[in-house]
Amino acid sequence: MSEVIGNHIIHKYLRHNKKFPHVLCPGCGHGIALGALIRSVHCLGLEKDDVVIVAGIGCSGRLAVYVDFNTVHTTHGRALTFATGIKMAKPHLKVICLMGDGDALSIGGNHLIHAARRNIGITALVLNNNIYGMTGGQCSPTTPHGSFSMTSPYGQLEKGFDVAELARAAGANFVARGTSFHAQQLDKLLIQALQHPGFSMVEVVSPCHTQYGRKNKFKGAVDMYKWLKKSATPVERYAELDETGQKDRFPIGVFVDNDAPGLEEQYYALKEKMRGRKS
Amino acid sequence: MAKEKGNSKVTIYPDWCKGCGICVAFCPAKVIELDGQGKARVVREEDCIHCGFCELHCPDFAIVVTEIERCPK
Amino acid sequence: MAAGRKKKRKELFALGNEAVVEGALLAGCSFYGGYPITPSSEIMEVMAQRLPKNDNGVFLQMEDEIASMGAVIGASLAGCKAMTATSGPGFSLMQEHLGYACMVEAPLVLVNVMRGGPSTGLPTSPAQGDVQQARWGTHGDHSMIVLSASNVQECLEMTITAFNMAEKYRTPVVLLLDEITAHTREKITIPREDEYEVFNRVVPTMPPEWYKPFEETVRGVPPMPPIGSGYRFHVTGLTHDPNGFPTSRPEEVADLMERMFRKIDQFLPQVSLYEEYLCADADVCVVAYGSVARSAEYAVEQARERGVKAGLLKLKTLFPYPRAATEKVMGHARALVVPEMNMGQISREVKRVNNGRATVRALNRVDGQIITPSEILKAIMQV
Amino acid sequence: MKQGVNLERFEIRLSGLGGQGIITLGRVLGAGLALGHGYQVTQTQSYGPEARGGSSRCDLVVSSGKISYPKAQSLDLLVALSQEACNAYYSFLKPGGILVLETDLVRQPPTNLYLGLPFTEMAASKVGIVQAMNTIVLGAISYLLPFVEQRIMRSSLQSALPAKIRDVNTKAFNLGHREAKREFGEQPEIWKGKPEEREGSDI
Repeated sequence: MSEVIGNHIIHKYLRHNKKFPHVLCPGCGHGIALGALIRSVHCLGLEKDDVVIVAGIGCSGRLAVYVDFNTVHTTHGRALTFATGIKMAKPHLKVICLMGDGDALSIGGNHLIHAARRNIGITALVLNNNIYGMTGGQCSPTTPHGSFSMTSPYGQLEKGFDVAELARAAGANFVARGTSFHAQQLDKLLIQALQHPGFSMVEVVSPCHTQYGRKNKFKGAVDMYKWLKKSATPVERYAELDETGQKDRFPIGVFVDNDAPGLEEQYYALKEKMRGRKS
Repeated sequence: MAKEKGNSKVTIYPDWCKGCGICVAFCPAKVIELDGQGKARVVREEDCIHCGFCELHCPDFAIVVTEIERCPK
Repeated sequence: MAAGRKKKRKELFALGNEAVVEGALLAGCSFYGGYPITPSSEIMEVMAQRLPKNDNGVFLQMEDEIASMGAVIGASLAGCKAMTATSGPGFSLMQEHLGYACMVEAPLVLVNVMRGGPSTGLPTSPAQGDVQQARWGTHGDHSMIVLSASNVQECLEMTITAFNMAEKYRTPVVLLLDEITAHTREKITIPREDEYEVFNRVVPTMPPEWYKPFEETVRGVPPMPPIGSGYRFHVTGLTHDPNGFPTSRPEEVADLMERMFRKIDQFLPQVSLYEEYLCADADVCVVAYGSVARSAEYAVEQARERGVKAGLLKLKTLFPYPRAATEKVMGHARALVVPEMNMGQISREVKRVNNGRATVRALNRVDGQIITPSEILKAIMQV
Repeated sequence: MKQGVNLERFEIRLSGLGGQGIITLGRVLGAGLALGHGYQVTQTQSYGPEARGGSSRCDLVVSSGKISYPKAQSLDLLVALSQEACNAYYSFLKPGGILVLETDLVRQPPTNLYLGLPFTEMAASKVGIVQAMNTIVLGAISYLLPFVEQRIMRSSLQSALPAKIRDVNTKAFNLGHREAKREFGEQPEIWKGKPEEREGSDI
């Protein structure tokens, strides 16, 4: 790509009858992630009619309404279940799930691991801001140990999930992690994810200053992006670091890259086979 | 990606800008500043190297960077 | 064979649960998503055999009942006639998504084979304890169509009806069976193609840019395109305006709520299904549904033999409650007997309609046993 | 399909141990009566843990007309293939109803008025597989019930089975029918005066 595909392209995918700017807070990483998603759909030359965005509840869930695809804003935690029904019924559609960390890992944790196990052809974006933003800053299953939130006012005692590791363990075909600070890399990760058969998951570490940063010694949204710049480390380099080097960093990049056929592919192949037997 | 200085035009839509300051903080050429109302404003457009960071990282899709169209000599 | 002679009807010796599948497939069901639970599992098992063989059939076992309803709604939005089946505990888990389906007006059929409760209760025993839950189980105010079946042939017929109503009114339809109806084997007749009606979803025919997904229509039911057919719009469980976008403007909220009630309520005569048996001159009328209606029919015959003018009003639609039918029998019956395998979930509807005119005698049993004809006969003789 | 005998309401209970094939027996008998003979039939059965271990039960109600109440409550025929089942269900037999026993497994019949055959032993020694026991019972019942035509029930059985086991089950069916004819006496004698007299018993 010689030219940056930027916001003039994105504007073509936004719903012009919706009120902008969107409802999210200043500096929220979710807008950047949505931008990356739109750019990757554009790069792949997908038709708007063939793209379905299925969103859960929370800040991430609010994104769906702004984009001019087929959009379904579902219930809390269950986006993957609706997406599964849509994908099985219409396998030619590109089905993309937009979920937050509380959405995908707490109330929807069961659906995430089963979608991965089933290897259904859905691309899941987990926008991880380590907090319940929409409901006012309660701790989430990815809130790091020791962090503060409305419901862990004395410091979180529980450990947070490693989202990528969880998806890997559950059998996802493609697992990657990016951040809102590394937007260009995010484009590439999403393009790979969208091209993969079966279940692909991209975790996007996306800062929430309003609900998380303020309570955890970040001076402003910019401060959080600086933290991302400092601590997000390419997975290859991260692996070479010793324990102390890894301590305040987290790996980004591609963790799993398999090509097993998706469930819908196998199911329709089975149907074909049975039809052959019938005639 | 980066290009010669002086060839880029940076447009900011103030209506959409929420003043988060990401573009200001990370612009390598210090092209953008926050104005008195807390919104991003282009102050040194001639220094822009067209890296695209501000455009890609504006959470509100409020910045567009384009090449300056010049009449052929 | 003489020309014009009709093809012989196919007969089966089938379970109620199996008859549900036959009905669903006749109605055009092309998606089943579910989770096993006694006593509904045979529906799922037979679907697993049949749907993959159908041209467009999809069968999916989901990770739980919540996911099942999610997948069913997703498939419905994608254009399928979709269904699931469950029993008590699973039905409770499906309630949130049942409300979502009401809100986004996704047609689907949910079969709940009622078993003893509350909680895990009596998994292999019959009950009728989910009647009011079917009506009011999901949160928020909403209209709901709830049907029932009392024998195996009716399982087939009411499943077709459930699909037709779901598609016609763009709404989820709950079909309540009880363990006895679901697990009784009987001879059923598969109707010939010209003997049953299938209603298919109304799709928009205007250019996509003119389409408003939740716009007012004469019937109150907006046309519904499958996802991916060129009509891009937003679907949300949030209260939405005619374009599908979230709104909290009181007039838009009121319009939506009013339309969603009216689209069903204005067709009450078509939606209210019931059968009258010896009702015309009845002094004592039994109001019953599900397998209990069979006991009641037997009891009514016995009562007639003993000189009591008894009749049976068998409800096939439970909600919207068939008010007109109940009022009609109350015109001459001095007493109503309402036997149910619960503590009185339909008898309260009967009492509400009755408003003190006739004697209403609730006959309740919640020990996991069917109400026997002799119990009902006794109540008829007593009132 | 013509119905040979007009039936008011005839109730059958098949009972025994889990694993004896009681439910299959009931389904085949029910299908034969409903689809082959054209009667109305309702068939219900025990479910759940009860059906998996221990006792097993399958009820049929047969009638020429519509059946309202689907459950059996006053039995015209009780088939008990275990002592436990016999003890549990004998009291449901209506006066004049017939009791059929597995004579090796029901050592203490509650009455002297019963018909019996060592079905399990017959399956093992004469058919060669114990699992065919339920089909022998079906053959015997087909002889016993005055409204069942042997030919129709046999073809109904055959259509319900996969080709692989069709022959052996046909053999078992014929064996049951033959032995019942020899041991149980002439059919009309068994039911003499009975079905008609038994009406009006309290439900």
